[in-house]
Amino acid sequence: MTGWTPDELMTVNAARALAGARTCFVGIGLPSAAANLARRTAQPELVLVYESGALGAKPSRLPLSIGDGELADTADAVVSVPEMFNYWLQAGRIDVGFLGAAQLDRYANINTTAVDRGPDRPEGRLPGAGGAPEIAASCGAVLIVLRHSTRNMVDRLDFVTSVGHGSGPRDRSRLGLLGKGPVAVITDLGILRPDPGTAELTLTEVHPGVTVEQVRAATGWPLKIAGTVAVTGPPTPAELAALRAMKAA
Amino acid sequence: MTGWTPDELMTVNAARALAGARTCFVGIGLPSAAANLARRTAQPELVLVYESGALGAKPSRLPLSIGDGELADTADAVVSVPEMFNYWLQAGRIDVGFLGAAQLDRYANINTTAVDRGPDRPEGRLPGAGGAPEIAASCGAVLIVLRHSTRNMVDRLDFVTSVGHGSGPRDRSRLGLLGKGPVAVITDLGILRPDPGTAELTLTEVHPGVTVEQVRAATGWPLKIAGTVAVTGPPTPAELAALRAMKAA
Amino acid sequence: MAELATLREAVAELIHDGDVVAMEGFTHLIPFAAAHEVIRQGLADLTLVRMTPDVVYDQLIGAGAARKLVFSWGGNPGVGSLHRFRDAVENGWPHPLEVDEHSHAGMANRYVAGASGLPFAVVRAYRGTDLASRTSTVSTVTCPFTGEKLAAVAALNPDVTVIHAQQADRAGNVQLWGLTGVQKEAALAARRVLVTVEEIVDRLTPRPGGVVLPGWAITAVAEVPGGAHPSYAAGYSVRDNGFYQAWDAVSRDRDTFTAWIRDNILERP
Amino acid sequence: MAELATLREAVAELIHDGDVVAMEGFTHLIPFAAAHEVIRQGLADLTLVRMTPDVVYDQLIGAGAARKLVFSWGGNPGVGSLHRFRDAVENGWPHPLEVDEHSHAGMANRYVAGASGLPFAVVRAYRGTDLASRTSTVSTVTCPFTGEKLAAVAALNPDVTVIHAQQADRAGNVQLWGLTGVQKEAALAARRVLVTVEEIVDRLTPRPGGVVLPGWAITAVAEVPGGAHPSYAAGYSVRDNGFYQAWDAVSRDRDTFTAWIRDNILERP
Repeated sequence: MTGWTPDELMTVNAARALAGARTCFVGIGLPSAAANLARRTAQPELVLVYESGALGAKPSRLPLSIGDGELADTADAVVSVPEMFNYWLQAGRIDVGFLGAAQLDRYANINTTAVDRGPDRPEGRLPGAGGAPEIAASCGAVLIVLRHSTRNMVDRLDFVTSVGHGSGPRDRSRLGLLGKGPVAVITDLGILRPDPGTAELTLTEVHPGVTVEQVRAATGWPLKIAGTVAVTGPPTPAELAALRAMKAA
Repeated sequence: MTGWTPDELMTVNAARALAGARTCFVGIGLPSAAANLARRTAQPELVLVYESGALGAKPSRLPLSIGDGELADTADAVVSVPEMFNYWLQAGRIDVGFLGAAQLDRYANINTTAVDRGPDRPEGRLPGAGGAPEIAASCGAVLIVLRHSTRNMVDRLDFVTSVGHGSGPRDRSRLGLLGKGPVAVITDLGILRPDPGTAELTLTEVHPGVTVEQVRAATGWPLKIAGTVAVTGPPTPAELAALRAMKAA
Repeated sequence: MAELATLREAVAELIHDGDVVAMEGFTHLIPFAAAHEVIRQGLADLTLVRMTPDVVYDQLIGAGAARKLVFSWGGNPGVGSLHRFRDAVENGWPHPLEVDEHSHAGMANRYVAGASGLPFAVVRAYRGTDLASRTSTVSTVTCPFTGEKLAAVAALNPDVTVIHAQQADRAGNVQLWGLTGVQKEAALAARRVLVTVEEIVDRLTPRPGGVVLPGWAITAVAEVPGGAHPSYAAGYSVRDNGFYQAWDAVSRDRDTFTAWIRDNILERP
Repeated sequence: MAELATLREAVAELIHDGDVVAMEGFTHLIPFAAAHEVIRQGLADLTLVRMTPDVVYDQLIGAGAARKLVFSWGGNPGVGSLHRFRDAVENGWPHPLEVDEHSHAGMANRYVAGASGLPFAVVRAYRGTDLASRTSTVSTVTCPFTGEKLAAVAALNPDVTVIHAQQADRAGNVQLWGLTGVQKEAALAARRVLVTVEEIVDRLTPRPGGVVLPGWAITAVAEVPGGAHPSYAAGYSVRDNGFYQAWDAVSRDRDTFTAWIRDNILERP
C-alpha cells in the first residue's frame, strides 16, 4: 500500500471533491469510479443517479456501462429515461453533476462531439453529447475529471458540447443555466478551480510529487496559478484499499 | 323479462353503438354502463380505457367512480394520469370516446361547466370539464349518451366545454381536432346523428313506443327529422339480463 | 432525507395560511386525514389545487380554508354535486371562492411542467372551447417547425403538495401502487412535500405497479393508518362508497355540514 | 391485437428500404437479433434513430444499411469508439452517413413529443452549446407566461420502432422490466412497432418495475430467445461485457468487420 498511480490520485481526489453532496448525477468512466469510491469511503449516504434511470444505485462493482443490470437491481427507484431527464435532472433536483471531457477549455467548457484534425483531414468524431449538456446546465454544481494533457486541455474548443462558464463569470446567468457550473476540475496532476472573479480555471492544488511546471506544460493555454498552490493529501490506505477492491471486483 | 325502462333502452342502444370499436375511452356514469354492457354482450374484446389510468379494465361490477380499485386490478396496464392524457388520448390512439353531457346543442357541442340561471341569480355550477374536451377532440369518433329533455338539449349552450361539430361541418378540421367528432347521440327517446352535409343532429331512430313528436317536444331547438325514422330494435333478453346483472352486482 | 413526524407536526410545519396547496390522489389514495388536520389547525386563505376536488375539498371549502380553487372536475364521483363547492362559488358561503378551471389534460400537464422545471407545457387542448376565456393560465404557442398553434398551460408549482401512500421506510422513501394518478408530478412540482402513509416499514419491497419516491425528494412523512378514508389505499382498504353517497345529504345543508365538521373533525383529534 | 410472427416475417413485413427506424434499449434490452435480420435481408438507405447507437448500430452502419443517423451518444459504453460509425462519418465508408445529433434530453423529449401526438417538445437544453448549429430539429419557443426562451425539439415519429422485451402473451401484450429506458415512448411514437421477446407466455404476471404495452398498440411480436445478446434481458441473461470489449478489435478494421458480419450474421439465419 505504498505508492499509487496518477489515475489513483485523480480518482481519490475526485471522490473527495464530492464532500457535502447529497446526490450526484454520474457519468460513466472516471466519474463513476470517483462517485462510487466516495460512497465506499467518506459518504456512504451519497445518492448515485445514472442517466439510464437508476436513482440511488448501489453497485457492488464498477459498472462497465451506465446500463449494467446491477444499477437497476440496487436502485431505490428506477424511472424512464425521459422522466430522469425531465423530472430529476432538468428540474434542478441533483446537487452535483460529475462529468468527464475529451476537450476542456479555460472556462471549463466541454467538447465531446468532434475534433478538428487540420484542413486536409475530416473532422474526428467523438461520441457526442449524451446527457452532458443538461447535466452541466442543471445540477447544483459540476465536477469534471479528466487526464491532463495539451491534447485535452485546449486553448479553444473545436465544438462546445456542454457549457462550463462560457466566456466569463456572467455567462451562466445570461444563458439562464440553473446551477453554478463547474467548481473543480480534477486531473491526474492536480486540481483547477474557477477564479471567483473571472471564472477562469486556476491551478489551486497539485498532487504529491507533481510540480507546477509539469501542470503548466500539460495545459494548452497559459495556465493561471493560484497565489498559494497546495498539495493534495496523499491517498489514505483506506481510500486506496477501497479503490483497488472496487476495480478488482 | 318483458318490458324495460327508458334508461335501459338508452343503455342498450348506447352499448350497441360501440359496434366495430376496438378501444373506448369511458366516462363515468351512463357511458361506463354502456361500455361495460357492450363488453359483456356483443364485444367481449372491447378495450375499456378509464382516465384514472386503467388501460383494458375488466370490472366485474359497475364502478361507482373512475378510480375504483377493481379498474386497476383488472387492467392490462395501469399508467399515470399524465401518460394517459398525453400518450394514449392526445396521440389519437383510442377509437371511440364515450361521453355524457349536462347540456348539448344541435351540433353536439357539450356544456358540463356552468349554466345561466337568469339575470338575478348566480350562474349554476356543474362539475367542469374533466377529461371531456380532449376526449371529444382526440378520439377517432365520439358517442354521447344523455337523458332527453329541453333542459339538457338546448338551443344555445351557456358554456362550451367540449366541441362536437362547432357550428358546422368544417369546424373540426378548422380547429385541428383529430377525430371525426360525435357520430351518435343516444338518449332515452332515440338516436340523433349528425347530418352528413350540415353536421346538425338529426333524429334517425326512436326507441320502441316513442313517437317523433315526443322527441321533438323534449328537444330545445327545432329538431331536424330524418326522412325515414327507424325504430331501434328492442333490447334482447340477453342484453337485458346482462345489464340487470351488472347493475345488481 | 424526509423527516418522520406526526401529522400534527408536519401540517403545522409545512402548511401556512395563504399557501398554494395541492392534495392529489385520483379517487384512490386521497389524503383525507391531512385535509382534516388542516381544518383542525384553522388554516385559511389557501389556494387549493387538485384535478378532482372531490369530497375532500368540499370539506375544506365548506370549512372556510380556501380562497381559491384550481381544478378540472368538481363533483362527487358517481353521486352528484359537491354542495359546499357550489355554495361557495354560487353564493360566496362561507366566503367567495375564486376558481381557475382547466381540463384534466391541462391540469395534468401543468403539474408535469412544474415537475420538469419548465414554465409551461404544450397541449393539444382547449381548442374551440370557452375554457380559455375564464383563466389566465392558458395561452398559445406556435410550433417553430410546423407553424401549428397549440395550447400552452402555465406550470403549477404548489408551495406544498400532500399525498397519501401505502408505505414508507425509515429513511422516508415512499411507495404507492394501484392507481397512482398524478401524484408523482404533483409532489415533484412542489416546494415542500408531505406524505401520509398507511404504515412505516423497515424496508420497502418493490411491488408491481409500484411508484417509489426517494426520501430526499420528500420533506416529511407521517404515519396515518386509514388516512385516505373514505377514499382507499389498495392493499389496505376499499373505497367507502357508502360514505360518498351519504355525503350528499350531509353537505347539502350548511348547518348539517357544520355540525358534521365539528363532530367528526374539530372535536376528534 | 399484435400479430405473432417469426422475426424474418416481421422484419420483411414492417421494415422497408428508406424507412426511419428506431431500435431502442438503453444498454439493456437492445434488439440485436432484429438488427441482424435487417442486415440479412439487405435493407438499405435507412434513417437509424437511437439515443445511444452502441454496437448494434455500428454493425448496421458498417454493413451499409444506413443513410442517416439520429442520435445523442455514439460510443461503445465503457470501451471506446464505435469504429464503423466513425469510419462512415469521417471517411464515408461503406458510404457517407448524414447525422442529426442531439443531447439525451433532446432525443428523449423528441420521442415524448412523438408519443404524445405533438409536433415538438419544450426543453431547458442546448443553451450556450454548438449543438443547435448542426441540426434543423432544434429551435426556440418563448413562454407566453414568463417570456423565457426555451429550446424546442421536433417530434420523432419513426416509421418503425423495434424493441426487445422479456415477455409477451398470446394476444401480443408485452412486458419489460429492469431499465426500461425510452422504449415506451419510442414504441408509441412510431407508425409500426415490432417487439422481439425472450418468451411468449400464456399470461403476463405483473412484475415490480414492469412496463406493459397492450397488444393493440403493437404491430407484431416475434419470439427470439437471447435476442438482445450481447446486451441483456434482466431475469434472462447478463450483459456480455466481453463481447463489447472484443468488438473494439473486430470493428477497428474493415476487413475483419466484414468477415465478422459474413460469418456471424449473413451465413447464420
